[in-house]
Amino acid sequence: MSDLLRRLPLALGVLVAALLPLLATDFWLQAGLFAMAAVVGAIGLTLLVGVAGQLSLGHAFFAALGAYTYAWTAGEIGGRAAGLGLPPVLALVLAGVVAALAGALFSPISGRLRGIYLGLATVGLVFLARHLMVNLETVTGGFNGRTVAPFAVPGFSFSNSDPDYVAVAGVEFEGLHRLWYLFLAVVLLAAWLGRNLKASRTGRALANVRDSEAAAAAMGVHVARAKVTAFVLSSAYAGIAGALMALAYGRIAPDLFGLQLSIDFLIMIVLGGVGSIAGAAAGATFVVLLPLVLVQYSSELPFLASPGSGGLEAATLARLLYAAAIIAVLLFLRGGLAGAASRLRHRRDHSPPDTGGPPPVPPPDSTDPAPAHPGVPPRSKETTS
Amino acid sequence: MSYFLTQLANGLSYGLILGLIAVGFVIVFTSTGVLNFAHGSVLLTGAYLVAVLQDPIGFWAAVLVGIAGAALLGVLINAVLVRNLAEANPGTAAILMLGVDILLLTELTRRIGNRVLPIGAPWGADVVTFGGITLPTSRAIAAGLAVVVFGVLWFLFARTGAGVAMRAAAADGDTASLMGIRLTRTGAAGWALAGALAAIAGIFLASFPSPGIAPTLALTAFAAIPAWVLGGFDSVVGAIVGGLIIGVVTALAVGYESDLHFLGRGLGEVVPYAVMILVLLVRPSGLFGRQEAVRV
Amino acid sequence: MPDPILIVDDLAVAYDGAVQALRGVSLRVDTGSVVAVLGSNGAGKTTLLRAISRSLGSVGGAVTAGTIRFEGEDLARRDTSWVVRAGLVQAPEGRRIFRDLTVEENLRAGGYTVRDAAARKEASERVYDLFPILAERRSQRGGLLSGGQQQMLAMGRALMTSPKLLLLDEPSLGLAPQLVEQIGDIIAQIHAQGTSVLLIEQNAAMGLRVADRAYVLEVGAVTAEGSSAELSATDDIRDRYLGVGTSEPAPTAPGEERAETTTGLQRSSTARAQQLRVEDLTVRFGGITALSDVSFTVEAGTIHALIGPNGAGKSTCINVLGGAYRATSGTVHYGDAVLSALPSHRIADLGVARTFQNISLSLEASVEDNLLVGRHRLMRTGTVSQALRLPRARREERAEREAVRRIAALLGIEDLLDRSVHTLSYGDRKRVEMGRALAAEPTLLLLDEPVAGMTHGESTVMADAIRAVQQELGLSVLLVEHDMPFVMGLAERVTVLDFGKHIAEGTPQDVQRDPEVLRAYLGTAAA
Amino acid sequence: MKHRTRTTLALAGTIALLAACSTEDPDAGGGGGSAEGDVETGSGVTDDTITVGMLTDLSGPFAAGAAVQVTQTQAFYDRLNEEGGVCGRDVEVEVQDHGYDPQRAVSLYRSMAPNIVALQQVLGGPTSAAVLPLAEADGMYLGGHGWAGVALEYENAQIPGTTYSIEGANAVDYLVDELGLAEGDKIGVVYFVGDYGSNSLEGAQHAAEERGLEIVPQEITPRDTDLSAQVSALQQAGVSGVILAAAPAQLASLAGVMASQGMDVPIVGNTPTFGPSLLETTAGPALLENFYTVTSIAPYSLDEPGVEEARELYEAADPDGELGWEVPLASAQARLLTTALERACEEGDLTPEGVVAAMRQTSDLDTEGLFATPLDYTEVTEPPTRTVYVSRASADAPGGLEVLGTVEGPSAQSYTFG
Repeated sequence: MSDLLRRLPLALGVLVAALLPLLATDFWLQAGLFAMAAVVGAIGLTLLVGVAGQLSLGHAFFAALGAYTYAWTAGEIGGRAAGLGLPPVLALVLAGVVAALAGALFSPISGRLRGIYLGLATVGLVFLARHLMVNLETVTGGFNGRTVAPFAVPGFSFSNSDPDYVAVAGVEFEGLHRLWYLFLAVVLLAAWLGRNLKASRTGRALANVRDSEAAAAAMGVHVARAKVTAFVLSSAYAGIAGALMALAYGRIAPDLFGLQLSIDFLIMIVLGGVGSIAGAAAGATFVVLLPLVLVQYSSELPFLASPGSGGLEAATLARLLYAAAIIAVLLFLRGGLAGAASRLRHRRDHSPPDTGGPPPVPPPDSTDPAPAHPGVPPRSKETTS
Repeated sequence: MSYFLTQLANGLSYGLILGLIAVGFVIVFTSTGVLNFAHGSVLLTGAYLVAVLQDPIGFWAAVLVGIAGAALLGVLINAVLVRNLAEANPGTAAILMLGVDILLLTELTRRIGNRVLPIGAPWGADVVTFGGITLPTSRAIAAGLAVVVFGVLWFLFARTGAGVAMRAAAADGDTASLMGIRLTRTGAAGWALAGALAAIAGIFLASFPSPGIAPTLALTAFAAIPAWVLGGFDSVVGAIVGGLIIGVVTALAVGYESDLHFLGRGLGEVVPYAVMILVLLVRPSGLFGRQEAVRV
Repeated sequence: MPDPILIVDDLAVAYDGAVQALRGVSLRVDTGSVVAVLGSNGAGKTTLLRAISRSLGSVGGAVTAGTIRFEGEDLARRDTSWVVRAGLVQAPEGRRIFRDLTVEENLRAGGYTVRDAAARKEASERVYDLFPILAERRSQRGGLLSGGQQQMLAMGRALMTSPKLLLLDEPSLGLAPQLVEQIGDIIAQIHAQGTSVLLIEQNAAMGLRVADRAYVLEVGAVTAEGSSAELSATDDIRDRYLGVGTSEPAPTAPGEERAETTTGLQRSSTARAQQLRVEDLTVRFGGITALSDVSFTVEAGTIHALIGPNGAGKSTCINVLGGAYRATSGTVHYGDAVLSALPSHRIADLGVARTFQNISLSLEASVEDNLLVGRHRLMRTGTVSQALRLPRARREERAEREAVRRIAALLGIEDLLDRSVHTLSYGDRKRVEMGRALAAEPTLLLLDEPVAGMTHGESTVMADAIRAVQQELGLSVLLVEHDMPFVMGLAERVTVLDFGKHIAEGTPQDVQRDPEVLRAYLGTAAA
Repeated sequence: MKHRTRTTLALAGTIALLAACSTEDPDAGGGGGSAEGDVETGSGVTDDTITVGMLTDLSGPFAAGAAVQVTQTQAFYDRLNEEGGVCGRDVEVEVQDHGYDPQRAVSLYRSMAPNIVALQQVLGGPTSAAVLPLAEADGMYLGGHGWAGVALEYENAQIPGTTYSIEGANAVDYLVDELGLAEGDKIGVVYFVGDYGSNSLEGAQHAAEERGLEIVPQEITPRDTDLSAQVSALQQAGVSGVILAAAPAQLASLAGVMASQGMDVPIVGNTPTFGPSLLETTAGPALLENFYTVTSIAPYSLDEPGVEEARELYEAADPDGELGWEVPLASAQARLLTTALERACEEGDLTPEGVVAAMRQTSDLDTEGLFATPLDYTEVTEPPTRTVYVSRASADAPGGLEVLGTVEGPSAQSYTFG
């Protein structure tokens, strides 16, 4: 019974996501595509940050790699920015594989640095990515970017053609609708795989590495390899997310994969509640949709100045509200959106979890005291093994 | 040869300014554990204050207000926001600072508009020439002042009680507080110092050869991140050396770009990060970073 | 009767709002006296000091009842800085000197609250008088000092405020005997200069020698108090520190209940316990020699204890065996393998599992997940098949969960499997950690203080479990423990370390009578 | 048991969905015709209003200039509506802010597309690059996306004047023909990474080949506001002129550093390089000395009826506003779109496709001086003109630029696209 209850929100969510295209306008469909692409990337990042305790600001690099891998391998042979003409399904898989390989190449650093230090080191990747995107013109199309071949399986295209008319329950299914279901399937798969991984031997080993490297090593976990595994997995997710972004845009250019994208991924998972897959999804949706919603509706507020008149405009207000929302979540919601949701559930369900335990006993005296100032990082930035 | 020296001088003076910014990152990080993504907008705030006040109250008074304003802004961010985080860890603190950065930058962008606000420095567009090298006066002054500032920092940290207390708190906050050192104060001092250094850097970054203040000035702080990281995250000396390395490497990459064409166009932007990654491959803790074994 | 400078009345402290660390602790320090608080790891000594110096908040603790008065002033609403300014200062456990700061700067940081430059100068001169070696090394970085010098620096740093009451947390920890003597003399000197001292010690010998009066703290409560002379004469203390003359020789008589405590565990591998040989092991950290030329052998399938006063090097030894620390010289053989040359995870693969002194569990994860980490080395499915939940992976997962359930049942934590560790009491956490080590199906089990902080009843259950597992699975156990009755009832052989040196070895009975051992624990007078 | 139930449910759902599917278009072949009048209408047109869109940057880096354009556009249509509007309808502008974020631009485009008949403007390189393919698929007129040559791939894209590459080629021609550079000389090109800068560089490189000069390229980013290193490199290379494809902050630095290093050579900039506030900076004197600009759109101060009208509108709408090329540009954009709307109305097809078709039928559009020559939009792969205005910095002219004349040099004529 409680099992069923726990699954209810998920089932409802999936149901809503599946039915939404029947009602939503193109705007919401398009925004939804971006949100779902972001969800995939955020799940990957939360596996790295939340489960393994490693930070990455290099996700834009892996997303770019995935996007261009898809565009290049699925692209038509010949033309200005040539392609390999592979089937799009294969290209989508390759997007993940190539990003994972690149993640593995970074292992000398990702296996040795921990936490926020790794995060800063990976900033470099974003700039490296940009340099490559701009200079490898035959593959990337340079500054102007390149078009992205629409996704298709034999006999069915996820664009407006082939078959050029599909309807479900009387609603015409255009490219956006078709992509929506493709994206939804990928998101569900990504979430399912992510959840399995989190609850598996690998996931437990990663969590142990995060909490105590020494203890993990003593249990037979190869600490450096575990970190590399987490980094590679999360790179693969980012690669797939990049390919989805490419499909959602239809055309990609270097500007789409800047540092801002990496930062946005990080905002998503922190707002959602680090380590939680549902939180990553919620955070991604929040970050992608909130600015759009604010821009759409803030202009309806009465006290605002019209654009160009120098007063506080709707657009500026929307941006300020977005920043304020981020700050408010961090100040008031412990554990982010997921943490708040689970507290809400607990409060409704039953009393605090630790009543009825055995008589408490004092903790050891010699435990390493927690950092005295909030947020003081661990003193060591490298791992020992 | 004089061409090389000119580029070198350019790089060194720019590197010293980067050092000022990078030291701010280090101090905030060691005193409160925050990766300060809002450092750029604090820098811009300081410089903006100077630009708008230099006309009514004069340049030097404006400089004082700008530095004090940036320092105060840092202290406020720490006291009002950072210390009230629901969950204090480096990740949430960093994201908090991103939120703060968006807030500040949106407002400053709105105020500045598409104008370029001159900073009104008395040295204007003068240049100094020595030994065949031409350097903008502002850069020469910046370099000299940076050296003086670093000297003052050294004196502060090595010779004054407050400075030693800050270092103690950075090294081991818990023990430092047992000595009666108030971590709230060392934290505030760290943010104030970082803000002041950022404002100084901002003033020079907005001086000739730059035309003045534009919102993109805030992005310059990001250029100091590789300097900070390759210096070793928690080392003030490392940040300064990192700044110099990044400054010189960037200037040389730009200056000799035509000879380095096989590496692709736009080297100036990627080279600092490439250098940073190379350094980390050899020394994951950075050049001056502390390598400490984890105790069980 | 002189005025009390510090009165602790009926103090209770809890961590994270749930875990109770101190209960009804009362003690007083008279002006001009030296008072010792004795107790083993996990007794709540450091918690007591943190409560007094108002620094519990930073580790998530809070005073839930009782008062602390310093010179009549209730400290309830004061912060650490105020307390220091009022003349109550602490030299923390493990010295905690600022390693990157010079000796002079360390002292300067200590004297931060002293505004008057002349007073500061005077204080530093007094410190240099007291510790001439510090004057010699004043411009050297703290991290480069030897252990004893670091302890002096920590004390000197605390003295910079010219405190009225000095709190010393385990000043003898990890120091050589001459140095302990010297530290004792210095405490006497400090006392003679008019400073009251509250000394927290695990080294009862040292504590009782220096103090006028002592309290014994056990599992968060004061269990004995009196003048030093009285306490060192009581059997109670001998009991507690050596397990000598206990009424019950072993918690459970071997043999009797064995049938009932069948573990139901089966080994999935056929690996057998092997002989562990430690040869000439030396470990140095910076200036400190933690172990010097230690040799001993643990025969296959036996329970071997490593005992010794705090700072003797026991945990260091366990850490070297487990691969967390590197030996400076010497070798460790486990069967044919050379442990001292392997990284931790390879050692674990050989069937060596361990527990940690400071519990190292994943707090957010469930008990079951923590136990399953122990099975890590036994599980074979790869990342991909786990992600896809292939039948193979699910089968394995089910089997492993079953195995973990059996281990949990053995340790009496079966009901807690779904709870996340941070909601557990300390004793349960200890059991979970033991369970995690057992889950790895080790052939050699390294236990670092498995019952520290447990009540007598709890440690009895733990001893039963260890013995049952050891018998059933034929594994070797090397354990480090302070609880002497526990050790004496369980171990077949005991190696005694003191100040990093091997001082005795033999059966529990032999060791208990060894005068060297008595001296190490209780001081010369007791031997 | 539970598992089986779930599977059954899922199967049932799938079957239900499949049953509801259809690949037959019920209104295949039908069009969205309008019953009243002779004018066919589609999205964004009702009986009394025509809605056009502006997708611009009101909160990002180009907010200030974008706001000027929004103000001017509003003023333009307000007056147009007073005078009777287009096709008997009032023109309304729907303004959305993408904040220079391509993702937002694409989503907002989706929200606007059903409500507008044409997009007068999508501001910004990355944002317009993201929106252009979508607008093309919808057959939606799209203007004001800057002057990058990539727009020539799209039938629906309207370029206000010529491309950055033609501007770059004309700049070289002007340097050679009027400013005394000769064969064998070197020209520095300092350009932003991105389509704007690289497009300008391509034009300059073509012209340099034609005229026998050598290009010394220096790539920069918007973050670079200190161009000392670049100037030293150019000086070392011995350039006799510099072409700049960047923003005002870079222009000020470039001119200032060049002056301080004693480099007395002309600087020619593309349209977005100049802003009047630069003359108040330390680089002011150097700019007055050496700065020229080649622009598709007429500078603010030009005395031609189209520009005068724009000025007059703007000064009424925002008396304290910043003066710059944004003002005539916004007027020109609105005017071009109005022309297309009017023609579409005449043709009886006021659908988005009809507006694009109307634009593509425009072959000889006189803009009363807003552009240097009449515009011809009939060739998709050709810019509507290859002539640009040349101006130089001036302390007296409003907007800081005084027009010297127009240029269409030989290499601008010989430049080929594709």
